Order: sequence, then C-alpha cells, then structure tokens
Amino acid sequence: MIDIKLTEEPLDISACVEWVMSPECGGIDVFIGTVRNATKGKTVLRLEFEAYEPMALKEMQKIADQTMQKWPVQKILLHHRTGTLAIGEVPVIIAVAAAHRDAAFDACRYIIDTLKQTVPIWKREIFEDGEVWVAAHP
Amino acid sequence: MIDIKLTEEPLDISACVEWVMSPECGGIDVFIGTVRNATKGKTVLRLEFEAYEPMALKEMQKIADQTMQKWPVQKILLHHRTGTLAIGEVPVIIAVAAAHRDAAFDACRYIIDTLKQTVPIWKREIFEDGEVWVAAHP
Amino acid sequence: MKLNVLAFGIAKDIFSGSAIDVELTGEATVTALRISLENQFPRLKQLASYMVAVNNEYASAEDVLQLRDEIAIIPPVSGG
Amino acid sequence: MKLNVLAFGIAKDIFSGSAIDVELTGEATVTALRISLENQFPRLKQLASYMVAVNNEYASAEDVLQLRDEIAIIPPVSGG
Repeated sequence: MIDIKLTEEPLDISACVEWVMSPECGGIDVFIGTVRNATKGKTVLRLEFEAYEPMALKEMQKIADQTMQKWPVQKILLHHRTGTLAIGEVPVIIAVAAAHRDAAFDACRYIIDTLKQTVPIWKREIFEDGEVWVAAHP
Repeated sequence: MIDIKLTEEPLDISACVEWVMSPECGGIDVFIGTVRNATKGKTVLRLEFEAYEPMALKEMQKIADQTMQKWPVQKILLHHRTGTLAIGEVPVIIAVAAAHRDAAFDACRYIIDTLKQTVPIWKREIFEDGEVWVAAHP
Repeated sequence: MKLNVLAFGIAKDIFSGSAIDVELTGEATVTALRISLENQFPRLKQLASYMVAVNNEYASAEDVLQLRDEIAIIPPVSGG
Repeated sequence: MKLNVLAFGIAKDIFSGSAIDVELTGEATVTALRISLENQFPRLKQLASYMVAVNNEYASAEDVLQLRDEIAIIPPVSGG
C-alpha cells in the first residue's frame, strides 16, 4: 500500500506512523525532515517550498512504486509540504513498514535520496538579509 | 543528549519524536519495532519481554555513547518495553536527530543492530500450541 | 510555433513570471527550446543544471515538442 | 566458595528458578562456573551460546569471581 501526499497543511507525524503500522510488519523506519535554524552558519528565518504539483505527485508515486519492486516492504507513506514553514516544522515524512528491518531502512533511505534528486519541489531559504533558491547554482 | 528507558508502560511514539526534534537538526530517523502476528508462518498470540534491568540500561547507555562518538548526531532516544505485548504493540523505539540525514540513518541502524546483539533482553513468543525463547537454540 | 512554457523555482525569477511564450522556428526539439531560452535569458546558463519536463515527465534533448504539450522548466530540485 | 547466580530468559527454565547457588572448589573463574553449571544442567550446552555477566558487565573466560559479585547467566539475547 502506498500513500502519497503534497499539502499546505502541517504534516501529522502520529497519523503517518499509525497508517504504516500493521500486524504483518515487524520493522518501521520513519524519516522526518525538519527545518533547521541555520545553513552554513547563517541564520534561517523560514523556508518556502514550491512544487510543480501534478509532476511532483507523479514522481513521488514512481519512487514508491520502484521501492516496492526493489524491497519486500508492505507500506510506504510519503508526505511533503508546500508553502511557508517556520524553523522546526516538518517539510517531509517518509514511513516504511516491512516484515524485517533491513528492508525498511534501505527503502526509507532510497526514497528520501531519490526524492531529493527527482521530485520537482523547490526550497527557498529566507535569511535576515536576503533569500536563496537552494541548489540552484553550482 | 541521550534518553534511555526500559519500561512496562506502552511507548509513546509522538512523545519520543517530539523529544528528539530540535532546531539545529534537519534529519530525524526513527525505528519502531512492532509485534508481528506470525513467525515463520506460525501465528503469534503475544510476546513477553524480560530484561536484566540494571545491565540492560547500562548496555543501552553504552550503545548510545558509542553512537555519539561515531556519528555527528545531536540526540538519541532509546526506549524498550518489558512485560507482555499484544500483536501490533511496540517493543522498541529508537529516534536519532542529526544535522544531516546520513548520520541519522547510520546511527539509528547501528543502535538497533547492536541492541539486538548485546542488550540483555529476552523475548518469548507465545503460540497457540506452545512458547519459545527467541534465539535461544541454534 | 509558439509554445507556452511553465516556470518554477528560480526559473520564475529569471523569466519574471510563472510562464513565458517562446517562438520556435524549425524543428521544435527540447534542445531548440533550451537554446532559444538561453539566448533570451542568459542567467539560465548560470544554473547548476536544469531540465525540461513535457506532460509531467522529464524530457530528453531530442524529444519533439507539440503545441498542446504542457512544457515546464525544472531548475535543480531541492525538496525534502 | 558458594556463589549465587542469577538466571534470565531460558536459563530460568533450565535452572527452574531465577537464581541458583553454585559451589566452586579451586579457582573460581568464569570457566570453572560454566563447567560446574553445565555438569549440573546439561541443557545449557544445547543453547546457541550463553555469556556470564559479572556486576552488570560481560565477563571473560579467565575472569575470577568474588563472593560479593553479582553474577548472571545471559542466554542469547533477543530484544528489539
């Protein structure tokens, strides 16, 4: 089972974990991204996330489908936020349930690594003295 | 910061995640063990966990200390339950917060792998027609 | 052929808008689109990289664009 | 020397109790304790392995046991 979501609303960690839990699964790995208060020593005020929504959802679904093919996992949840996020808020939650923990860990890590490479979502860091689209320039 | 706990009470996933979240950390990895309804095709009714408590706490603390030395992580939470657990309940939660996700993933995996090798906690699986101490025999 | 191209992230800043019209003469490949855009907006060449998406899929250099395609400029992604 | 030895997990079943007294003559090493226990409880030898802990630390074969030590038999652990 796969649950993909792109939303402006705060992500609900408990609900996400609950969704992946199931009596056939012994191991759940959850990755939670949070907004850090600094990048390279510079104070970050907030982040803004923009998505090309239909394509982002399609790419997120692709990653989940590939993951299901590569590892024996039962459930994959992948939620990403858009809009303005304050320090400490959660832009992304990935939760994977599997019978055995190795698959859950490997799958979860594959999903976040691949998401960061392929899913059309852009992050803008807002500093006191300016702002920058992350990763845009070499 | 390290938070180690061995308890007969149900583990509180939300509280654990909340505890590790911090504004300096961008990546949190959480491993949640759950009681599976079957082992090698045999229906499991419940599990019973027994710990040699003072030594188990000491070994859990050692693992957390080693992990702090090996990886740049800010917070480690390691909670384990004892007593009788029903299917779907959570025997173990490990949560690791780090500035970057690689350290969080590696540290979390190291902790669960090492816990399963060194911490004096024993699991008994109760089936319809008997019970077995897991891993006791070759 | 006049194509409407969507922009996201820093591409919106570069185009000063979330979409732009591009007039292509000759074969309307992805490469032709990139060359035309880079001529008009040299800042595109300063990006670490950028991709073109056609109908919500990453496109290859030689893919041919059609009038009804949904075309988008995808600067380096940074989700997660 | 008479030592009190704690038992956990399957060792409790083997000893029929959560602790047992063991009388050791000669040097009271961990190895001597293991030999004595295995003579009295041959089922110990059927375990995948087992360790001896002294004062909440895993002990080595040659470690010498003292009267006041907290000694425990640690069958294969299976937490998590």
